[in-house]
Amino acid sequence: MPELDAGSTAWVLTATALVLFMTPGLAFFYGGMVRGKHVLGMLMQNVFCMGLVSVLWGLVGFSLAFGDGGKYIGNFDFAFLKDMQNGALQLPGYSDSYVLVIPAILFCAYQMMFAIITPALITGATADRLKFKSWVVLLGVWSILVYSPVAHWVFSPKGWLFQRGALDFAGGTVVHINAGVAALAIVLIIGKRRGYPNEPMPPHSLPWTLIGTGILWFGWFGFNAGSALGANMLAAQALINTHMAAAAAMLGWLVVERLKDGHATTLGGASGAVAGLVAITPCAGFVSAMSAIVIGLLAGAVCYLAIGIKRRFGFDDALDVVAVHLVGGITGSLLLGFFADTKINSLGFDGVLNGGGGELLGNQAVAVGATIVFSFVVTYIIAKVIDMTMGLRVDEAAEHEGLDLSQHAETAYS
Amino acid sequence: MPELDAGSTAWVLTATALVLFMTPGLAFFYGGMVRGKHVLGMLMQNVFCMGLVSVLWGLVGFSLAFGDGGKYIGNFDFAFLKDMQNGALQLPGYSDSYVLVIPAILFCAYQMMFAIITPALITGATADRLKFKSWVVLLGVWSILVYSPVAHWVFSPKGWLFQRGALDFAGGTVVHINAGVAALAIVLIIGKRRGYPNEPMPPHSLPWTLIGTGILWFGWFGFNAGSALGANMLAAQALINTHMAAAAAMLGWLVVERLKDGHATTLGGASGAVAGLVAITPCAGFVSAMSAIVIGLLAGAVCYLAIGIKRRFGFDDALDVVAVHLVGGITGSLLLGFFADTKINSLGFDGVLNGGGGELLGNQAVAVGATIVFSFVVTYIIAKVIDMTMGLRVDEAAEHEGLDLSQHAETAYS
Amino acid sequence: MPELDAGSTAWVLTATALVLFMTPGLAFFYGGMVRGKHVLGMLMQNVFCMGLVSVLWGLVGFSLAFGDGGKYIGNFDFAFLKDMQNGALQLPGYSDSYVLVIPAILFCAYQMMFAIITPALITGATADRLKFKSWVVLLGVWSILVYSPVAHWVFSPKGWLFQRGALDFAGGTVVHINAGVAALAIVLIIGKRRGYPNEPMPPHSLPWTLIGTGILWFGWFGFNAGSALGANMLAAQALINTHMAAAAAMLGWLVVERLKDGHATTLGGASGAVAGLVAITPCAGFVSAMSAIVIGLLAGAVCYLAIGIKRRFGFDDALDVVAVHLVGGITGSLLLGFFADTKINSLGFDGVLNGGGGELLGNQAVAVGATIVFSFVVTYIIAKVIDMTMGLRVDEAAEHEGLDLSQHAETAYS
Amino acid sequence: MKLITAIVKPFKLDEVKEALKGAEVHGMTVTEVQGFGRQSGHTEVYRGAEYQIDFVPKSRIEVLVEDGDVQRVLDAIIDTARTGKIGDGKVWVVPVEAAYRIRTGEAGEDAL
Amino acid sequence: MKLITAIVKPFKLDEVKEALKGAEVHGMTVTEVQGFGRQSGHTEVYRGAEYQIDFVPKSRIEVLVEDGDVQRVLDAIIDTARTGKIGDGKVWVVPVEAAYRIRTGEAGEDAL
Amino acid sequence: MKLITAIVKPFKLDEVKEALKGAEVHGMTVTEVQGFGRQSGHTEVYRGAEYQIDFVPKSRIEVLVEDGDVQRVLDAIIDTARTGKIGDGKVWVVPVEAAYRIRTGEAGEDAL
Ligand SMILES: Nc1ncnc2c1ncn2[C@@H]1O[C@H](COP(=O)(O)OP(=O)(O)O)[C@@H](O)[C@H]1O
Ligand SMILES: Nc1ncnc2c1ncn2[C@@H]1O[C@H](COP(=O)(O)OP(=O)(O)O)[C@@H](O)[C@H]1O
Ligand SMILES: Nc1ncnc2c1ncn2[C@@H]1O[C@H](COP(=O)(O)OP(=O)(O)O)[C@@H](O)[C@H]1O
Repeated sequence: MPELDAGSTAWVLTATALVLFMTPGLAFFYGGMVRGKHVLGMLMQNVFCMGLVSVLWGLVGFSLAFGDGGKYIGNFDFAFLKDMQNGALQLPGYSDSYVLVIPAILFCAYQMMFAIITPALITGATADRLKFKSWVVLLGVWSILVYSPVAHWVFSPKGWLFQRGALDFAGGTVVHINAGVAALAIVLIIGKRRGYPNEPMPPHSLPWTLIGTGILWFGWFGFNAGSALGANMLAAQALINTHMAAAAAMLGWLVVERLKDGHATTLGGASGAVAGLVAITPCAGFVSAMSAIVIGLLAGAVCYLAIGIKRRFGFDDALDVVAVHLVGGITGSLLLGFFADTKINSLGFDGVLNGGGGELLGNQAVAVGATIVFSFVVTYIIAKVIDMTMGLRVDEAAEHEGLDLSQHAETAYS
Repeated sequence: MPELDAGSTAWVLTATALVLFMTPGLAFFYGGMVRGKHVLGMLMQNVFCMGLVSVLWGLVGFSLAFGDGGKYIGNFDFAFLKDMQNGALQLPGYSDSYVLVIPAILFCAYQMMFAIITPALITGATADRLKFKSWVVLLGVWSILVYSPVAHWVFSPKGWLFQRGALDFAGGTVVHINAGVAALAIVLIIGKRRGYPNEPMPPHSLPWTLIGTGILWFGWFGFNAGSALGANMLAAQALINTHMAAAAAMLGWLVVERLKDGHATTLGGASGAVAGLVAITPCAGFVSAMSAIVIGLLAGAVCYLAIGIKRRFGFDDALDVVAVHLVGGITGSLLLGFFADTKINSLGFDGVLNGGGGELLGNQAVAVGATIVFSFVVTYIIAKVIDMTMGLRVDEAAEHEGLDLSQHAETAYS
Repeated sequence: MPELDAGSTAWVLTATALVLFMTPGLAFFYGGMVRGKHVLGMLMQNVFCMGLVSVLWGLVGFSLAFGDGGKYIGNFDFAFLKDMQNGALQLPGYSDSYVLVIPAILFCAYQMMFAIITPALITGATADRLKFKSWVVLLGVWSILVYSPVAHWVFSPKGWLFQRGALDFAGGTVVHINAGVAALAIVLIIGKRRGYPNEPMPPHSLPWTLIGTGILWFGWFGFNAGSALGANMLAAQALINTHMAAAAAMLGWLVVERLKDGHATTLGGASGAVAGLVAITPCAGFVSAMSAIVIGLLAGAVCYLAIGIKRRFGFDDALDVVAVHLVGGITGSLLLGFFADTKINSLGFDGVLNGGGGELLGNQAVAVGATIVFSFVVTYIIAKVIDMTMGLRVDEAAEHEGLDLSQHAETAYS
Repeated sequence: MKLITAIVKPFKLDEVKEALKGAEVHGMTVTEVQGFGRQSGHTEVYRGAEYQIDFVPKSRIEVLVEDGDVQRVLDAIIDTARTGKIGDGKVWVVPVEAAYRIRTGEAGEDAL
Repeated sequence: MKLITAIVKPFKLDEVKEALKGAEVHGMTVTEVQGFGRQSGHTEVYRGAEYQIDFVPKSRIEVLVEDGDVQRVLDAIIDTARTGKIGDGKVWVVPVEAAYRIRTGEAGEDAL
Repeated sequence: MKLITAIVKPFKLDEVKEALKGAEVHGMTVTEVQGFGRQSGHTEVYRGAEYQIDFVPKSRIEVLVEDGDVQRVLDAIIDTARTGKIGDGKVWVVPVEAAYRIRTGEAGEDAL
């Protein structure tokens, strides 16, 4: 039985706090972009994830994601966090080269933060029109029926995608593709914001968006480097890769934006950084720092261009969750098939550019495809049922008045 | 002589930074709730604690709290941080199962952050009318005459409440009950804000309050999990308990609020989370994660209802420090008497629900009572003397004009 | 060959994240002080450093700073981070008592954060008039021609100032004096803001400045305590020193301000804290906590008074980068010549007050002087060339309209 | 010359602006105001306390027009600003004795 | 019909609103404005530099009234807005040639 | 008595204020407004989408003056607010039937 490592425990404790902090960060990244009458609604939809998802995770979510229930879903062994108080507990599949040197309950807490922020990402797409009551229901159901299974497939050593050899260091599929696809499914049902696209809907406070970006970047070090689950060379590599990709993506986005629109905007700089962070998420612990720069540059440019998709197909993904998280997640997950390098991480595989041939790329494609199909279908059904029963969307008066007043009887500023 | 443990040192260094960050977080949690002409006054009252209390802590505060001066107060052995530069120093009482595996000066720095935020909590009650000059004096005196003794009683292994077997993992009595009672004593002297309760005094910027909440929740991991003073299973347990209680309390508050007022508000979500963090503070390292959820749910509901107290008794606790910190602190400290579990922490005791009988509950009640009485009486005297000499409260014109202009010759926004 | 230490790695991973977070913190510290039409321009100039400087650091900056190229500049051995993926890599000069117990690539990432924030500090001086395109060029060139060499001189054990025995724990010369002098050189070229000094230019949102201050203080623990490159007594000492100096400087500034202007302002409290953090930066790991308090008090008072310099000499250092960073950095670097104590850090030297005579003080003076001369001359040339070619400054219409609209086609609030 | 002042619902501002352009009005000045009237405000909740906000956000539009254009402009405003729901607002006309364009000093109709 | 415009101290706004309700005024429009007058502004300090702010925040109230109500409304405003301290503000009356309720198109007194 | 209303460029406000002081005007009331006119607004970019902002920030100045002072005040405003560039704004004059100082109840010229 392995000793707990204090240094690794210290780092994962820190990383857990960092990832928790990302959800308020995301709330402000989004909140600054909406109009002033909807900002509290947006903040609340995000912060509320910290409440509801956490409790559900403790009751069943974690157990369904990491319990020993076969390839497709966990089980109820750890429901109500049973046995988790035991410091010597070994989680199913975490043995040999995957053995945990941190307390199992810390791993559970760390993973909980991923479960919280994933659905929060969706709220950017449904901005300004999602009924709070319906979000509460959607959130709870989605967290159990969509998040836990996908997390099991990819993160748990018992999961089919993990065993198939698909790589996802910190959640390119589980978090970003998953949330991005779900966002798409929901906006197809909820429809466009009134006035979109004719009426301009400028961000009410870009400084909020910028501080949110700073918090996200900061927290992402916990998200990616923490996924090494130890304080070691791999964590250091993941950290610098995360940073380099964010930096390069900021440049990539700004350059393309400047060429196409004539200006490098602050929102563009912020959006590019986030796009890079998304794309590097699956790759962080498997590629070199120089590969991270290339991945970032590409992600910044690709995600900027992907914003055109919603116009082309005429859906209203208000804050571009599809362009940044779905497209960014796919970009990273597939590029990993090219850049993965076993010299960086011997538990990984070599990508096309490192002599590994197309096998990894194929597995990545399977993981991407499986996540897209599953998440889209299940999310669509859940959202449809809620829409038909309680209604996903606020009524016209409420939308004019704003979510802050209509949903929460508050005004943000006075 | 024990070796320093690098992992534990790493975690407590981090935790110290996290707790420091809570004070600006609190400043904004409060600052968003006041009107725009008072926001700088509020921020300053909080941030100033980081200045004055820190220096006093180095000069005498720490020594009075952790020096070997008997059961009721420390002594001057560590005044001016004498000997603290010695890496091998052992603090009085920190031996055997309590031996420190981190540098004594780091423990001193960590505890300093608690000494800073505790009086800062008071400022929420006296919002919009406290004279800055008087706050400076009150703060300095209170920190030495009230905070250090209570910290000695409860935190120091030499203190009478510690030795009596009262449990307080991270400051339910020392921090929250202490500050909450002090706030009550001071508002009884300073009186109501002009216009209260007739004139509505809506928060001028709830987004500030929300970002403050995010920072507080993030920092609280350092506050509670850091109190394990090591990177180990206990820290992990404290971290997940802290999070689960905050999450459950958010739900608890929102549900009751929704039922009573018809709306689940963002301020309610934020307030509930803070109430849960307060209540779990004494319990974090002594209870199971499921107990933490129950404690949180109860705290959220109880603190929401406790807001009615000020209306019932007609005092003006502007931002509900009594309802959240005093009531929340009492709730957590007493519930610990039921939920404490030696399987979680062998240095603790079993509560009523774990076969420990009523003994712990009794000791908890004694700790709560002693803190309330001592803090109320001494604070009342200090505040009264200041009020009679220099005046606690700004004059009418200054109150109309706002603290920002009248106290600091500044305006927050222009 | 030394083992990597997990605890130290955990702490430096954390410290790296903390220092990264300082740049957004700085952006808001500055952003709150400018007028509303320039705030995005300010935020962007800062956040953009996280993009451009990072990539350049990976390509050549790090190698020029820490490569084995002799006393004055590194070389290209680590260009494109060559060899840095090797966990066992030893960096030139980091042997014996300086041996690294953390991965070299983590050291590289940690140092990158210093390279990012240093030029960002400059933007406070050029507020409201710097052309973004020109900043992009200036930033890139400056980072390579000015930052890397000075970092080599002082931080690398191969550098001439390091070898001469000048002490700089975390960047008093490399970061603060360097940026402060560069700011001065640039403002001499770019000239005054239109309307300065006749027209009042009040901060548009001091709360932004306050939250920036909170983030800076928090992050500075990573900046200074992280520079111990380990989780040990030295880090703990550096942490408490950092905090004590900030606290004392806040008091120092406020007292002098109160006496001279009649009010203790929130901006004064924030500015004082930052001044103390600047001054303690070179000293953090070499002095006692009580010395840190004295250094802080002096720095707070001195920097406040130094604000008069710009009026006396009639240049427009918009946000007082000279007074806070140049003067504060000099103050700290020279005071270290008095307060340095080998009982705190045996790798340092004793200052005048600890029986070391004037030798250290002399070396500190040399380091200060060399940094000032080199940074001023090279920065002046770079800025002049840019000004003559593309122009450093926006035209009159753009300045009236604001940087947000003219440079980025955005408005901060709507 | 006359000054027409209209109080309208904010989300109607853009439509009214377009309508005025249509009515060959070359300029207007708009102020964000708080209106009180038959249309009731709203209730906010703050930690268990409910309070009533009587004022409703409105847009105040000022248009200087030649005497001959008054009716056309009034109609344009009234037609586009109307939703038929309470709170649509008011329009009133005040006599103007003189008007100038600052840039040129032109007076009267030429000032518009 | 007349338009009464009053500049008052912001903290008096609520009282004035209640007084107008009392005087059977069914509506008003309020604007946040900056006033300059005998009442001096204030001084702010910014890093050792003092600067003078001449303007004082005021509330600007507009009320359309029938001719017969002018005096009553003026009295109501003046009585409640007065503190006797410098800076209490001004009230003035301007003639209105026409007024309409947008919702219904009603004109004149019916528009109020 | 007359009410002079001027719409000027915000950065000209301080100059105009000083000029009015010079013209022995003892008070004025200023409102931040959005102007629409010949001066075109600006274009903003938001994630690849361009949108046009028609309105331009302006300052609206109101000055109550005795009949005899009207011309002097108009000149002072027009001269100082003029930059010669499009968008300098308008000034207009409206008749005032009565004016009072709230503090004292003084009417007419004494109210100023
Ligand atoms: N007597 C008045 N004087 C000035 N403004 C008024 C007056 N009455 C109403 N208003 C303005 O018109 C707006 C709409 O009036 P209201 O009575 O709510 O609805 P309606 O115009 O449909 O009768 C009010 O919010 C206020 O701004
Ligand atoms: N001539 C004027 N024209 C327009 N508004 C004025 C004029 N004089 C004063 N005011 C407004 O009235 C407010 C109060 O005037 P002030 O001279 O300060 O006090 P008082 O009304 O007691 O004489 C000013 O802040 C300004 O808003
Ligand atoms: N007919 C009008 N009624 C009211 N305000 C107007 C009118 N025309 C212009 N304005 C105001 O004057 C400002 C300047 O007018 P504009 O046509 O842009 O330039 P200029 O005054 O140089 O002709 C506008 O922004 C608007 O605020």
